[in-house]
Amino acid sequence: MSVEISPMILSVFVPLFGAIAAFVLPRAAALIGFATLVLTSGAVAWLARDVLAAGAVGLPLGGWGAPLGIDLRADGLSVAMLALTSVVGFLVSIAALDSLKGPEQARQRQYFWPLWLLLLTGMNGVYLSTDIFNLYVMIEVIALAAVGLTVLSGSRAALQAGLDYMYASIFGALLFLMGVGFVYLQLGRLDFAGLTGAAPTGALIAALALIFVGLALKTALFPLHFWLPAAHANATAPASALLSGLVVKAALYVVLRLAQYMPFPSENLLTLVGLMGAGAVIWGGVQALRAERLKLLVAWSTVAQIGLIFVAFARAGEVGLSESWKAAALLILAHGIAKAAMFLAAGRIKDEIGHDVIRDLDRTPIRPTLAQFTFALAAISLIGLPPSLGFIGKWSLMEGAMAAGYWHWVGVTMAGTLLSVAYFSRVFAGFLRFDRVRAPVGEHQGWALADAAPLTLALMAIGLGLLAAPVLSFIEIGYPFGVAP
Amino acid sequence: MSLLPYIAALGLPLGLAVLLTWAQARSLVWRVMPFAPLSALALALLGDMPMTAQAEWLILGLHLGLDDTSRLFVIFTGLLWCAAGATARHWMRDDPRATSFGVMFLMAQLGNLGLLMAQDALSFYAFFALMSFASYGLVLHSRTPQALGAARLYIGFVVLGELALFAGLALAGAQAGSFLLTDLRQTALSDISVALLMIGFCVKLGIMPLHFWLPPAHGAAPVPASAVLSGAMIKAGLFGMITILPLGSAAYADHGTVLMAAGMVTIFAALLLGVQQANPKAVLGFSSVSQMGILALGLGAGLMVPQAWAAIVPVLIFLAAHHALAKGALFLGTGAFAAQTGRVTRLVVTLALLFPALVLAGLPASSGGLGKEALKTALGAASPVWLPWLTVALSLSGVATTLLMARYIAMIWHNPPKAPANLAPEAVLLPFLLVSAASLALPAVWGTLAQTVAAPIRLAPSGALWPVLCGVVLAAGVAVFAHAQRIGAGVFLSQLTAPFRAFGARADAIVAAKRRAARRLGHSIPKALGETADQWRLGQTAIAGLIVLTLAVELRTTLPAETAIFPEQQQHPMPLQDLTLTPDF
Amino acid sequence: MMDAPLLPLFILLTSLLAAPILFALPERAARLRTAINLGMAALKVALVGWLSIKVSQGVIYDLRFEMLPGLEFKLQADPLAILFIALSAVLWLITTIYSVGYLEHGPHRARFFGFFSLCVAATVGIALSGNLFTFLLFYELLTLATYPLVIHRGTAEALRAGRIYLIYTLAGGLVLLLGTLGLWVLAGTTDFVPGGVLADVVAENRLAAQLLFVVLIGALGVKAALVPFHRWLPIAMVAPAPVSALLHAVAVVKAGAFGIMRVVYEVFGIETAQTLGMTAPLAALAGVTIIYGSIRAITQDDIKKRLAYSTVSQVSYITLGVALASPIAAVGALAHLIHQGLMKITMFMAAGNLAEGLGVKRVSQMDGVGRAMPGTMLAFTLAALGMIGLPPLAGFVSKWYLAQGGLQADQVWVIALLLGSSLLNAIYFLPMLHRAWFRDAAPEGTGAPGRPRIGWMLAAPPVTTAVLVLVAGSFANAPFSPLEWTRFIVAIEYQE
Amino acid sequence: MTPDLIYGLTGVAVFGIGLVGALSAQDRLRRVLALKLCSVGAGFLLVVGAWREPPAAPDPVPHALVITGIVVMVSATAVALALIRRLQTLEATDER
Repeated sequence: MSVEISPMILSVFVPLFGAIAAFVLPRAAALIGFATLVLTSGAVAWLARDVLAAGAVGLPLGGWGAPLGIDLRADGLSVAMLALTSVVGFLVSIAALDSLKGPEQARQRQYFWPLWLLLLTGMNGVYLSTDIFNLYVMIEVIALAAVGLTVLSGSRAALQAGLDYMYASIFGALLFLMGVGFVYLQLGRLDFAGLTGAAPTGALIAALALIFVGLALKTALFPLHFWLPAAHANATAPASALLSGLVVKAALYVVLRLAQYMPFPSENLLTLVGLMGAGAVIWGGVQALRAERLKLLVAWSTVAQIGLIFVAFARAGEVGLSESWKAAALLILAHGIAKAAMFLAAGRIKDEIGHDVIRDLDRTPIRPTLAQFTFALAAISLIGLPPSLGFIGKWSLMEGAMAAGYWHWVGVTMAGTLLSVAYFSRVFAGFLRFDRVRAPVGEHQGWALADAAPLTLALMAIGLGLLAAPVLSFIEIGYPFGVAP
Repeated sequence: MSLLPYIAALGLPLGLAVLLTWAQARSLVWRVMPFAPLSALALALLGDMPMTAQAEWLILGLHLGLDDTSRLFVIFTGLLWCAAGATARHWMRDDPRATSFGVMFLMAQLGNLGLLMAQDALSFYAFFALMSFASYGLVLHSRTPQALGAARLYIGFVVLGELALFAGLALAGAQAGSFLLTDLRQTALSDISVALLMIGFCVKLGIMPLHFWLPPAHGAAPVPASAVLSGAMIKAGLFGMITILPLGSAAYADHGTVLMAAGMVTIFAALLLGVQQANPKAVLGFSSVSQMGILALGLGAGLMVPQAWAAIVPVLIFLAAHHALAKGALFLGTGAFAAQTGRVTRLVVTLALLFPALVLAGLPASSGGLGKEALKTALGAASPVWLPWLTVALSLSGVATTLLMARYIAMIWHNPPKAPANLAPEAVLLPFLLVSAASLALPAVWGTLAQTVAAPIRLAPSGALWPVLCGVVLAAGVAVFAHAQRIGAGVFLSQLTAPFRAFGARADAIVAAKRRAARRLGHSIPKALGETADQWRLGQTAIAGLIVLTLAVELRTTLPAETAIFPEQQQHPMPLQDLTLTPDF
Repeated sequence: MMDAPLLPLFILLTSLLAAPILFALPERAARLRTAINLGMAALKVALVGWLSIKVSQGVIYDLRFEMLPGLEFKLQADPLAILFIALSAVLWLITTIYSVGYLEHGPHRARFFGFFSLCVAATVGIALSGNLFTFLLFYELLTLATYPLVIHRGTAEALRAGRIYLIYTLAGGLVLLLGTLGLWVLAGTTDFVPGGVLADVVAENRLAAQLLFVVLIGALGVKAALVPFHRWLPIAMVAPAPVSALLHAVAVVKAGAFGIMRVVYEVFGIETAQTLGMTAPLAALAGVTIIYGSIRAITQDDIKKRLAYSTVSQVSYITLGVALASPIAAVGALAHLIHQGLMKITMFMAAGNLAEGLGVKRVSQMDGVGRAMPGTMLAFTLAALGMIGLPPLAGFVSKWYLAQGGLQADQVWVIALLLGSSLLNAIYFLPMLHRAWFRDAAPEGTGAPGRPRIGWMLAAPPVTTAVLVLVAGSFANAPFSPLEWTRFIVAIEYQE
Repeated sequence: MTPDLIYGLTGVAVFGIGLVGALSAQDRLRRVLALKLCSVGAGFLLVVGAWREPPAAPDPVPHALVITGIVVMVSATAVALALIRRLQTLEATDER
């Protein structure tokens, strides 16, 4: 049997082999890492071309086929997620080169690449999976790699945070596994196709609820977010960028995907999800307002943003997900790019100034202008100011909510936006205040090539808003939610 | 018609004002300051009336023009500005703020001349505002606390007036559908717009109760400025009413009544307030207020009875010219007086001041007297109800003005205004004399000057002397009384009798001296008579004459006495009824 | 003549592209920065001139680009847009000269001019927006670009002000987003069309349309500083003088007023707005703002604060003129958009010169400054008298038209309002003029002794704009004057 | 009471015990062990679900799931234990 070289296979296995190679040859880890990334990105581009040409494409792995075999499938949404992962990953890697270059970071350098490539494997796997068990496995791969990245710095706070993350992750995995088992016991199938059209019996709903809670734990939906701020705040900058920009999105993607095939949840359930999202928006915002450190603030902002994405789910209402998933998908993309940029920028600021205490940002004469500018650009997208991608996402969210008459979700969105303005403006004030500095301010200090990656990401977050129409039409390829737009 | 003459007329003061800010040109500008209104004057004197010109692209469409009414205003206003400019040139020679004064002076002049030429509401308003605001600098010029206070009061009233004017014009424009003044005049404007316009103009005129700003402002401003403030600019209010309100075409009984009542009150209340002033220029200011009350009577009558307006308006114009020249002369004379250092020259100036003062008071055959009489005649056509009152008021205003003038003359000695140091006394005298002469000559030249509107003046009786006399007597009485109060009754009485005692003593001396001579005469005359009688045989002649006379009488008594040679004549005593009225003060 | 359909885009790009270049320039490359600044500003003026000629010839510019299905990024150059662009282009040039002089030795010039450029780009974008969605994009960009300018000094006070500014304007932007969405959901389009797009909706869903009106006007009212939302404006005064000048004359406040115009005329349509019964409350609100701003201005001792409250009051004239729903008042409102810009920028630049040259920042320190800085104070005086509404200055023309418009709409109270406002204007401006011209400087002067030395770059701009104030008023009826152009626009908006 | 129900309830009970332990335990190691207990409960449940009446063979798929779960749990536990150990070393150095 000849193994057909498919871009889907490549995009999962190339990173896997890269990870192994990078682990075995730590000296060449960076080189291997970049080669892997380039290859993977090429594969994703190839896949994107196929998808553009032919719509959704599928591939039965090893020739078994559903319901028992492992199928891979790619449509517009999954390719968009793959592309997000590739692009953000590539740029974060470039930033990591600079961030991890010091002699005291040799150990971090050694482990970063294998872990990151493993993470890439898991994520690409998630985006191409077509059955929930496969999803489970990939999610676990992601979880292990993510915990590794979290504790990369080796500091006590990072270890503690990583341990908490680990507990949450294990627990979430268990719930997911239970849910998967129950689904199987109910339906006898694990592939997405088998889930479609299943009668919503009580047991099945319970199973799905278990899966949802597990995913919520992994994606840190309020009130299950407890592990996230510490984990994201204490990791090194590139790791934080990956964790916050990409890892959380994998679980979100699974929720989105499952929502496509699951029986339609009742209105009350959706409202509950929305309330949790609203709670995240408010609580995350309030905590960000109180945060004392820059990275912690950014991490809390992630909690709030994830809540917003769940609000986007919740506003589906009677119209169903056939419309609202777009808002969610756009928000996921926007947040992925912008948050990665923001964490990298925050890391740059911390590197230049030597600390990231918000209150003391203005006490130093060192002003890493470009990094601050990048931070501000990313904040624009996260707040949802035009013309950023975040704005477009928020626009679709509010438009749908208004059309459906869900004014409370509109209110939540607006409150979240105001909160984000409030907490980000704390940071800007720190950037732009000068009267607490005795020494002359070095305006352009801190220009570095390292700023290029975050700046590119931030500019993408803004600029993609202008290209929202093509992006939208791309993720609609293959009609992931079955309804022609 | 081309806009050029107007550009020349209005551009001259504007150009000078701009030049004045340039340090090198300053002395030159001051030298030509008196001639700034010349081009406007020339336009008014030589142009063919009516003349209009328009520039649609300026502001909201600028219309300028002159007609028989406005050219008269331009003439006397321009003349006054000339004289004031001539005074200012010397008055401001060493003043540290001369430039600021000069700019404000010229800007006010520009506004004043411009508003007389304006033919549309907007440019009228623009020039009016320019004049009013520029005068602020004139009032404030000395920066003394009094000037500051006066200026604050002034600007407050100006703003009030401008606002009322703006509102009135806006409403009027909306009602007429046009901003041309000719259209406004022919539109029956609503009550509210007429009221607003009236308020706006009455502020400028100083009609009570809108007069508060006027006397302090006129008192505080430097002499040349107060001359134009009181002589020229105040007339803008009158001109505005004449040229904007639909007088003669629509009746506004209520407005007219109010205005006439206000005018009446103004005439006499200003007297009461004016005679208490110590500053001679403030006295003059109150006199202006009082005089404007007279104009208000005419305007009020015009508002009430449109038919009478045609007769009233020429008189009002004449009165305006009269007051402008006389009051201008008085203000300039105040300056001339202050500039004199010697007592004698001061006396001379005072004498010269008496002329415009009496003209203002309404000496018969002077412009004052003629004007008042003409106004009486014109008002006769207006309201029979009001007429007697108006007549009385007008007559008594003569008394009032005389009293104010007396007060003014007294105060000018008592409390002379300050003139700048190093002022050439004769330099400021000339403009004063010029305006005084113009004031005196006004009745004579009015006929040729005003042509079409001169008729009422030509036909007017010369007026009565008694109000002036009465005023003089009263003033004298008051002066004496005040004098007595000041120095105490006993001293006053002794002062009073001092002339008589002196006369007696003098007479005694004369008698004593002459007695001896008389005695000598008593001796020599009989002796000489005796000698002459002897010489001429007078004794015999006298006896012969007596005999003849006796015979004649004898004969007469024997003749019958039927016819009386001298019939008895009947005698009627002349009553002095008019003198029973005395002003109530 | 050459035809360039992308002309509006070029105009936008002149300042949008200048921004990153200016950001990237090192701090010491002052000459190059100035050259770019002035070159771009002059280029923009030229392009705007060209555009306005083309538009007056009837050429229609319409650039579209789909951002979301059915939702377009749309630039269009209609006469109303030209009015606003012309104002911003000319004043940008002048203010740029002024800022170069003002910040000659100050820190953070690269940042300043970058954001300055961005701010103008946003303003131009607002003017050129062909629909509410595009308007929203630039509206938010404007907020973001002005924030760093407001806090440019980097002091605690500046940051406090910036925070308040940001919260107000971003909240306003958020509400505008809500309103835009509402419009999109209700009408299915956000395009600006003379006569409005909501006529059909109003018939079916009156309440929704009314709510939409309130939301949109409320949102725009934040930037236009309508009364409950005006608090940020006086506080934002901590910004450097050229920023205040630009903020008050062209950019932020005007963007709000311009937006109100667009919304009332081209989203609702004046007839529809009247049918909804929303114009009268809006006019009343504008009236309250006019009086309130003036009253607050009286008690301010800080010159710039006084000017700021004056802006609160004056900008509402525009809203008032729009809300009166009379063509004549509309002419007044549009003309005031230009005239107020000219006058206020003059005053702010003059105030900046006083602070720079003499250290005078308070009204109570203004004694005798007219003698020390005659040119600057002459400009200030002209502008102040114009604000009071004296002819032949620009402010008079707009007030006059507003008054006539009030009468045309049978709203006689407008006259009283204008009078009251003029009176209050006089009350707070005349004392400043009095001090400047008619008082002698205090013996232990607040400023440096002798004549202050300010370069021509500071001295010339206010004088230039003051001359423009005079010219705009004096030649109001001439062709190509702002007034003539507004008449042209009003004919379109009222579809006459 | 069929056997599968008994086994099933037992599985649920074990899972519940583990859950309570994981949530309430303060000690890091205890928490890991509690989570392990959870996983055992979950596996138990699935295996029970795969049970069929004897002539029929049990369903193999849940078994495969359980085996995968065990593998995942083992690796996760390993990572968690490594972290705990490292933390304890760090704390020990800090305290000293």
